[in-house]
Amino acid sequence: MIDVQLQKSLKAATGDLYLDVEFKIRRGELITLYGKSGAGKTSIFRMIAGLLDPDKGRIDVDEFVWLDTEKKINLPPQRRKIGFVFQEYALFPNMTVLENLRFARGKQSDDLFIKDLIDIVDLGDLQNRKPDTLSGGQKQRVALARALVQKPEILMLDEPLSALDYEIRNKLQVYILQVHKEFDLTTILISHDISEIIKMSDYLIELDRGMIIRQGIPAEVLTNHNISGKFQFVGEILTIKRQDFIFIITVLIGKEIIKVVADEDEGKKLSICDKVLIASKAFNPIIHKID
Amino acid sequence: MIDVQLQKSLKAATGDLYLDVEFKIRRGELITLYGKSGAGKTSIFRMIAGLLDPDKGRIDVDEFVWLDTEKKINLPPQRRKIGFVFQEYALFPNMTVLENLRFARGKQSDDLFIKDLIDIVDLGDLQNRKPDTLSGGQKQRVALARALVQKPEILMLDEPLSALDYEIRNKLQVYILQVHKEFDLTTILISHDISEIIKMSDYLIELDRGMIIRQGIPAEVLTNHNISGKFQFVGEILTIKRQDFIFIITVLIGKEIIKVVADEDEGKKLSICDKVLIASKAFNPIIHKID
Amino acid sequence: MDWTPLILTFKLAFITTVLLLFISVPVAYWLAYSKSRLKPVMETLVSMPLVLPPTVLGFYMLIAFSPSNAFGGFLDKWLGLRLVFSFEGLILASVIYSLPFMVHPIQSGFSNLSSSLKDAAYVMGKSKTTTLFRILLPNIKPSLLTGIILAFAHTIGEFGVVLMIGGNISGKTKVASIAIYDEVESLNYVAANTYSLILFSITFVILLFVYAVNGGFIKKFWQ
Amino acid sequence: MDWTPLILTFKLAFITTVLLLFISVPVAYWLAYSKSRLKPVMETLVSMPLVLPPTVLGFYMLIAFSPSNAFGGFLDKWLGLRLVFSFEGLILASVIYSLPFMVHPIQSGFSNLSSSLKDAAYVMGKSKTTTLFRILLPNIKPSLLTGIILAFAHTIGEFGVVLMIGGNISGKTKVASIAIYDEVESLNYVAANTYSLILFSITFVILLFVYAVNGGFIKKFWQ
Amino acid sequence: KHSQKSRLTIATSANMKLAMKEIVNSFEKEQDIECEMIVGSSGKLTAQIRGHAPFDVFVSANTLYPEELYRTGYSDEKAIVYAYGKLILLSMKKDLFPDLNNLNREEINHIALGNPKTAPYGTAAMEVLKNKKIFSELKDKFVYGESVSQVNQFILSGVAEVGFTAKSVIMSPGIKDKGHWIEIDSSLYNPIAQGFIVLNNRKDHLEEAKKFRDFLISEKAGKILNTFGYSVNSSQKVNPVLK
Ligand SMILES: Nc1ncnc2c1ncn2[C@@H]1O[C@H](COP(=O)(O)OP(=O)(O)OP(=O)(O)O)[C@@H](O)[C@H]1O
Ligand SMILES: Nc1ncnc2c1ncn2[C@@H]1O[C@H](COP(=O)(O)OP(=O)(O)OP(=O)(O)O)[C@@H](O)[C@H]1O
Ligand SMILES: [Mg+2]
Ligand SMILES: [Mg+2]
Repeated sequence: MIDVQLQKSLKAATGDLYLDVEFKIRRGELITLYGKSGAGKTSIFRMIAGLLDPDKGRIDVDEFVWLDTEKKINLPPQRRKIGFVFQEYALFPNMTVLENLRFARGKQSDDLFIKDLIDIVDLGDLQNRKPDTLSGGQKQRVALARALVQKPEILMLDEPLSALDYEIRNKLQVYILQVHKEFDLTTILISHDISEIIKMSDYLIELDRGMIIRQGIPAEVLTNHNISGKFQFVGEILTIKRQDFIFIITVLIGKEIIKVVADEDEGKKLSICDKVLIASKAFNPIIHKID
Repeated sequence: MIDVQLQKSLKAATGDLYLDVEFKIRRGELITLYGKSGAGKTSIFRMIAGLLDPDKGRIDVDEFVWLDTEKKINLPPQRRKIGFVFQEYALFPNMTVLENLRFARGKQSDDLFIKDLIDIVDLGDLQNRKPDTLSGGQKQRVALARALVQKPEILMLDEPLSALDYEIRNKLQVYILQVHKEFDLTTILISHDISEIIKMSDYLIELDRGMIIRQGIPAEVLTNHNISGKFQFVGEILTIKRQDFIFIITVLIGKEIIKVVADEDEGKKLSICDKVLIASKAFNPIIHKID
Repeated sequence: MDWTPLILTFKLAFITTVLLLFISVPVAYWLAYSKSRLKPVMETLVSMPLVLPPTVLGFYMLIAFSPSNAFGGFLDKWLGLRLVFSFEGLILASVIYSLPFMVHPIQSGFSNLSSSLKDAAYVMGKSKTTTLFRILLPNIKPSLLTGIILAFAHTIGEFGVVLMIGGNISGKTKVASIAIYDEVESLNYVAANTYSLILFSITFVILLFVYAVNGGFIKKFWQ
Repeated sequence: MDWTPLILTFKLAFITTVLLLFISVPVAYWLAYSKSRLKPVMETLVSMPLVLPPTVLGFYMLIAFSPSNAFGGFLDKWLGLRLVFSFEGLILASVIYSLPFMVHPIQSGFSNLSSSLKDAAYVMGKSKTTTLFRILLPNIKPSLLTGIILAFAHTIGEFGVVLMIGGNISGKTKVASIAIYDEVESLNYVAANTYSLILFSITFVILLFVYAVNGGFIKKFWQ
Repeated sequence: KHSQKSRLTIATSANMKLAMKEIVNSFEKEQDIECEMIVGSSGKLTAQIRGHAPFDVFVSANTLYPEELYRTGYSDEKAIVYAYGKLILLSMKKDLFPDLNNLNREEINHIALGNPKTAPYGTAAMEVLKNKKIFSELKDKFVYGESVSQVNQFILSGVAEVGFTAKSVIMSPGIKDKGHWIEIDSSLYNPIAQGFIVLNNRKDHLEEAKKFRDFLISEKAGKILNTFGYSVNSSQKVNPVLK
């Protein structure tokens, strides 16, 4: 059980942000912090890792006290067993990819594990390259591998996959989940990607301006309505074409695009980029596996 | 009309990447480069901007030759009228947000335009802050505003919105489109986000290992099948629960989650994270606008 | 107490430092960004004035600047510039001698700087000069400061070269370091101590002020 | 041709530079990362040895190190260390005098470095020392190099302090800079030129080699 | 303000500084000629004169430099000797009375003398040691100063227990009435002749320069030199005009 209570006024020239959060994480859980840019997600991460001192607060991890401002306890980052993927990667420019990983590992993990990791993040060809010569996505993958190589007790991932394309992103999501379970990690994720959050996390905390505004099971928090067998989707209007007395409307739902017909009255109310709910009255879906 | 032909062998310790592309962009178009991490997207951007010299190639912009390796013509970056959002932001640490924007503007744009831009990217409170004290998403918004303030002829955006949450991302997508049209810009975008690509771009170029593998209208290239009135979606299985002789399967489609019932034979073939196609036999959708 | 040597010293240190800034920035820029094969040679040459004992360096300069020699004669005849036993000569000598203290830190500052800043400014259509002054230099402030402090302090203490080129002419080339040397030489330890103490104190205050402003200490207490 | 002064010079420069590295890295580390109010004062103090003319500084050191004084007496009595007229004394004097040339560039290197690298290493459980040696220092190589070159070259050319503390004892404290000075003083210009030329050439080769290796030139031609 | 041209510029070797100040003062009073003194080591001043320094006369601490300058054409007249230095053995230690015969005592760790190559008093000290045949015995105790004044600093700071220096030193305010000294028998070393030369770098002061030369070898100047520890005639009777 990780118990976090943090308060910090973030210094700013104007418009101070007062961060005040309190939450619990069970061992082995994967929770996600979600919220607008500048809401305070990275700052919370830095405080949990011991890189930023809160004004007030405490962090208990199982029976250990990592931080207690009242008792003036404050473990240095070195003694909090944490793996961290930084939003800005923070790769060591003087070391190759392989050396970055080797440096990160404690005594416990062996070269074989590093080799495996390099294969999984698809960096086999690049292991002797310096970070400066990598593309954005390649850097991000190295940063992720470097955090995993430590087999930490708590894994903190600050947007670990934002620079990646759909395919590798999917692959790494699965892999993170796998590692998370296999090594019984407690994982905290920061992500903006809704499908990523729903797929990966057990619990979601939504922040706004330094406060927790919602929390719960991701699907419930994010979709706002119960999961049902009803076939209804929220989508976005891409184009509207008039044809005689009807409108042909293309709607983007996820990565699918469908055409819907609307009558004149309906059609006139709609415009491009509107969000719409599309539902079927009666539906009996068929399901096909795609290979 | 922008006519690009580039060849460059990217230096790497092992596994050299030979970049060889050729494409045309019409004035006023918004095209997207899409492809796996490390495919060469950023490198193409850098060559178009004049920050990286190709081994061979030419770039013609309307009647002007920007680059012609045979005739040894190579305009410096300063003389290619380009606005550029860097994947790593490249904000000037010595200047505040406002100063970053002021420095970027040429003689043409005025303070009013800068004020507008700051409001639109939601940075009003932060305009007197130095980039070091901004969150990842805030930095990205500054980088975007800084590229727009120049009102360049060609706007190049290297994952300009990857660090942003859904809401601000949507807002800025609309705004980029608006600026793109209003100032009659030619815009080249790098993005991994499929809905972003479909919503924003006129044309899509997909790269793999330095080669163009597909190109065309985004919706067609990405969805692989024609747009239809049929209600069918590709989704991902989140959970599978057995209930007597049937399986109740939750599927994630976009950010929606639905429950589908599958019989025993079907259900046994499926597992978590599988991609599935879900379709209705007969469908007559209703459309509601959401406010 | 004769104040002229002290005034002369700070005048010399100040002018030398300013001139060195103008010279070192382009030199350091070239050294940091050039890909020429000559680069290591140039880097080495910049350090070489340090290697010779100051008096000896001064001696060679004296020979070069002397109006009876080609170079010195040319200056004398065509520009009316006498570099030996004149304040101008002191400045030139100090500039040459302190060059490495300014060039090297600035160069390493440029090298440590991320190249994407330069790229970003170029893409905005900013010239190399604008980029240098508005982007590069402001972002290597610690290195610039190091260069300035080392060059300034070193010019104040510098003495062998100055004595040789300047000839110890009071009010013109007799700077504080030479005055102190003189007093020590003639066993006037009290006077030497006084001079040293004053020189030390003034420089201490100047440098302390610079560092305090740079560290934001002044700002903090002001508010 | 007497080679001992030259050998002595390079021995002195080498030992001084190595010692300075050990001293300057912690000092620069503290100066770069401390938030103490004393920081500007310490920064200023490090620069102060530069301000006094070398001979005068040497004279003050001579008095401090003299066995008839408290400090020198203590060293003599308890450690059996005689700092005047000994090679050890030369080393100590050179270390003090060249300290700012090493400390300042390294400090500005640390200041320019992104703090996220330090954070990343700490989170991995690496100690401050490991982080310093494996992450910080390798990433400020240009600054380290600047410090090493300036200190090395300066110790070679340094002469006023050395002359005062060392007492010009041949084979023991008579370094090349003093030998050259001697020859110039006794109007033996030919011998002075020879010494200068040799000193200059050897140093030139050493520095050129360092810069070439650093610039990757050697590597490029080797392959 | 006086322009540089209106003054007679006298380049003076550092060890002559105090004596020359007195002499120049009384010369100025007598002749109503304004003078300026430039002080430095003789070697440096010589190098500077060769670099066309604006000096009119050169008061050296030895004869080598003036001769050299005459030979190379920086003067129209030969150098002259205006005084002879006297060598002393000086100590600043309270209970150490310097003596040539027991320099090998244990409490004497260092003996300071001028560098025989560059400092005339160093040459003289070397001759004394060789004549007394104690040089090789004391070899390890010697430390060399660049000039007489550095030797003084070694002695004064106490790092060298004794040292050979010029008699003129004990007239200076820093040392006067301190320490113990003995004068060395002048038969043990060649006279330390101090040379003087009129320079021709700038012709506009030739008249005044010659007046100064005459004053320097006058009886009045001689008296001043005597009080500062110099003698004006050598025991060995050397012709005052050099070859
Ligand atoms: N400075 C460099 N030196 C050498 N190779 C480089 C350099 N920058 C990038 N590369 C290599 O060139 C290839 C293409 O990189 P590029 O940055 O263009 O990829 P990208 O398509 O933008 O990828 P991403 O989506 O991850 O940003 C990669 O294999 C990368 O390792
Ligand atoms: N070093 C700093 N000094 C002062 N203020 C800071 C600093 N770092 C961040 N802030 C401010 O604190 C607030 C929260 O920043 P934080 O980085 O935690 O946001 P975030 O939720 O991670 O945002 P994003 O999704 O954009 O990365 C922001 O308003 C930011 O400007
Ligand atoms: Mg963040
Ligand atoms: Mg990229």
